Amino acid sequence: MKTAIKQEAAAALIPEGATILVGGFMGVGSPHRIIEAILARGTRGLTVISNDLCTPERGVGKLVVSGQVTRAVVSHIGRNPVAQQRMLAGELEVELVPQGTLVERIRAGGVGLGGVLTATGIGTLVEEGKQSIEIDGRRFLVERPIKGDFALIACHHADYAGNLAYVLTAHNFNPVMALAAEVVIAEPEHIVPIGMISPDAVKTPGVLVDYLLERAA
Amino acid sequence: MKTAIKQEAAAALIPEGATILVGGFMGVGSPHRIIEAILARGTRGLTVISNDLCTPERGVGKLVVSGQVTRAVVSHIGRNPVAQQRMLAGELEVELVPQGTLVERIRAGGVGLGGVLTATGIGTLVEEGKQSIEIDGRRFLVERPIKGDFALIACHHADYAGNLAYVLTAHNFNPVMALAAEVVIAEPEHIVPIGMISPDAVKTPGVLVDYLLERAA
Amino acid sequence: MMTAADHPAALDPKEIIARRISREIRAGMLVNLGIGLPTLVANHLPAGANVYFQSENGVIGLGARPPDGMQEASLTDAGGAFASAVPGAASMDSAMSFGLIRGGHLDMTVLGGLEVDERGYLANWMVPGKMVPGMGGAMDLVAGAKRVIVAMFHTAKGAPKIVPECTLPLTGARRVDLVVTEMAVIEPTAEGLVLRERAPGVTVDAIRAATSARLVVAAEVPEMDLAAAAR
Amino acid sequence: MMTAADHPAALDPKEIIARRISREIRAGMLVNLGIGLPTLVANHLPAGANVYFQSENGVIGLGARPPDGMQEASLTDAGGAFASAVPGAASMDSAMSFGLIRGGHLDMTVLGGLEVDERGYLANWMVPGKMVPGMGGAMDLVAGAKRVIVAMFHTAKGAPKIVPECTLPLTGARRVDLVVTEMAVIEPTAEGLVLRERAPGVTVDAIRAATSARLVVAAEVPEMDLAAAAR
Repeated sequence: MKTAIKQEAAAALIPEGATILVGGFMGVGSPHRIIEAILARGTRGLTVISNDLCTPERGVGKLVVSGQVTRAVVSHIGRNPVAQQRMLAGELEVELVPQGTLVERIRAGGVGLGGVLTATGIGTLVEEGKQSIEIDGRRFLVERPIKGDFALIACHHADYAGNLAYVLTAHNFNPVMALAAEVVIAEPEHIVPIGMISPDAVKTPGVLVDYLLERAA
Repeated sequence: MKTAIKQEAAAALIPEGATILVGGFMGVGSPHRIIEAILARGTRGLTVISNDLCTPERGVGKLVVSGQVTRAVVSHIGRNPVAQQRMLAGELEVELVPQGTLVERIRAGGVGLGGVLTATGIGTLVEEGKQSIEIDGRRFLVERPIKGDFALIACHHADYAGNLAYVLTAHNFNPVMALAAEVVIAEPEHIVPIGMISPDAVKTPGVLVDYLLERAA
Repeated sequence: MMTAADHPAALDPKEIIARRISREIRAGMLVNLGIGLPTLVANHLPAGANVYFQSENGVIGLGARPPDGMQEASLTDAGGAFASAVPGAASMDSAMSFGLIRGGHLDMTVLGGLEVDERGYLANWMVPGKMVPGMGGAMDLVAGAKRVIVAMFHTAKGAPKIVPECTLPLTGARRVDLVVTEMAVIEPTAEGLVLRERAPGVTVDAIRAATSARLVVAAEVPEMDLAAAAR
Repeated sequence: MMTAADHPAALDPKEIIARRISREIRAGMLVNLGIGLPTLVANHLPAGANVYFQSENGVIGLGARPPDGMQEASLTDAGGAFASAVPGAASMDSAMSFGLIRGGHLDMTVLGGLEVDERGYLANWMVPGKMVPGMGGAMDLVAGAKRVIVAMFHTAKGAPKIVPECTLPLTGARRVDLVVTEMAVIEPTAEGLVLRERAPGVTVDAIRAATSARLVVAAEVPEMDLAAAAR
């Protein structure tokens, strides 16, 4: 049984300098209430691992604008000119990772694999400084697993066992990130009693979830 | 739109010597009607990749008893003394693979990864003859991807777009195997009109499925 | 009845590209359309074409933009814009979505381009020091899709985009399958860039003049057929 | 009221092992029980213990065996036997199930054993030339679970199973966390196999006599507390 916590309490769990995995794709399926609470709290020095940096007005993009993000590991900076400007000026460290490689690296961290062997990025800048390995005559990059201190997950509904269900394109990185952090905080739109979610509809089992955010007021 | 075919037609697609991925765990979630049809047709020289060899009276175990299986790649021979006897006598070639490694190898084949980097099997017989790689001071086995000519998938229900949904412990290897074969044949218990399965309940998208078996009579 | 296709010269350059690429799509295909120009391709498929569009943010069966007031916040395309889904659609997480792309399950991707070179290599994700948005899914699409089609204008501010060797960072070291511009259809092959088709009214000389790469040109280069959509 | 626990000498050897291991389980844990002897552990948890059992064939929240006539063909345990599931259960495919095991999300696994040696290594999956059923999920469990507890009889046909070095093929090169037999609780450590507890009425000498491995033995070895179940 999980007890739902307030967004301020969720933000208070996250110390300065933490590495946070944040679900979402251009803000769709992002934990917006937790992000607002981190913004309000002003936690600094964060490393954000996320698909993109959204826009200056939305999602993790706001944490970039507020200067709380020191480092970002993303596939795309989104439509966030502030992020682009700070990145080119060297004020924001950005590691760009192909989207499929990014999600596989997080999955590898979450399911205990030593890394990811992929053809994506071979012959490009992505290859620089990386080990590669030949298997059956084809060359693959060895990409490192990624783990975070916290995973901030958005979902459509949860139950009080912590089981999570997602809808449509709001799945994106969330189910994979829920595997790959020390502490998993889920922000559901709705919380239903245990037994209301079919076992087959659960995409993140409750045993992975440490904290459940109260539903929106 | 997929047209549902009869089990005899499904079996007729599979030539002698084919490599078939067969879903199921001790026969639960196995495509029993397709297996029966292969048995009736007598297709020989098959390589079976499956979690286990079930029992002599059930599932892929029957194809071992009938002598149609030349080679098996499994995590366990199940409760199949016939398989054990033929294996020890050298009449059936069996590659034993740790269950988690087996499913990851099939997934790697299905999602285009060069292999799997895993700690499972380090220091055991599983390591013999295999490449290993050191990452951040830890050693991992490099396990090869697995693909099949055919994947024989059991599911609870399908629609005529080929979308598949699974229930409870009958998921097991099926969703992963559906990614990793040239030809995917799905055996649903029920087939519903397109639009009846929520996009969120689809665990194998129809684009992966080549043939749909008629529902059971 | 006369249609726009009967007067291709009247077509917008983007329309020429989109219309020509739509003819590469066959029934039953799973197709990914990049953001921007490639998206227009979908407009040229007849209803009931039995083509599934994938949006790499997690849906197969992407549909048209929904009308105002009918948007759903959790259903968007890869550009983050509201989308719809067709009956028979499937949603999935990014691991599955990119698993399909990287595992060779995607029949075709249509991507924008900054440069294509004589090796058939594509550069489309950054201009060092200026525009570094990130590769998003482009490198995965180039590495994994069965067919990669580049949809781009033939030149940028008068400068050729089809060049001897890319000057911009590559998106992948895979030879793309087809390049379609408002002037030409070019197929990268082991023998080089083969000029397959001309846009209606465009001469081979005009194409050569707008291309800095060496082109392999047959005696006769047919005009693009822009009439029919997906068969 | 007297209970069986007050007369542990009357307990079946299997019951001693199961009862003692049940005391290792804490509220909120995700626990995987191997087929056979380990399964008995579940019988000793009080109702409402808030422990989730995983069955590696794809369910978290495995429940008791269902009564005749109430079985569901698609809900079975890792031995293939009919099972039930508790409210709040989650089902999943084998990739996710083993992802949880290998990713360190499983708090405890209880496995049977053929041999454990002074390094704390376990052999439990084959007897060359005789019994080669396959490792199933055992190697993944040994490599990935946070705690590995071995549940086995102390000897087999009189021969010690706790040995200087395993003679049978290893299940993994990871030191297991605890070995529980009907005679003793032994903890493999960097300093060797430490005898932690004796079964009620069993002497240290008797344990030594039934063990071919060197044991680290403190001056006083307490008796197992078999009274209470999961706290």
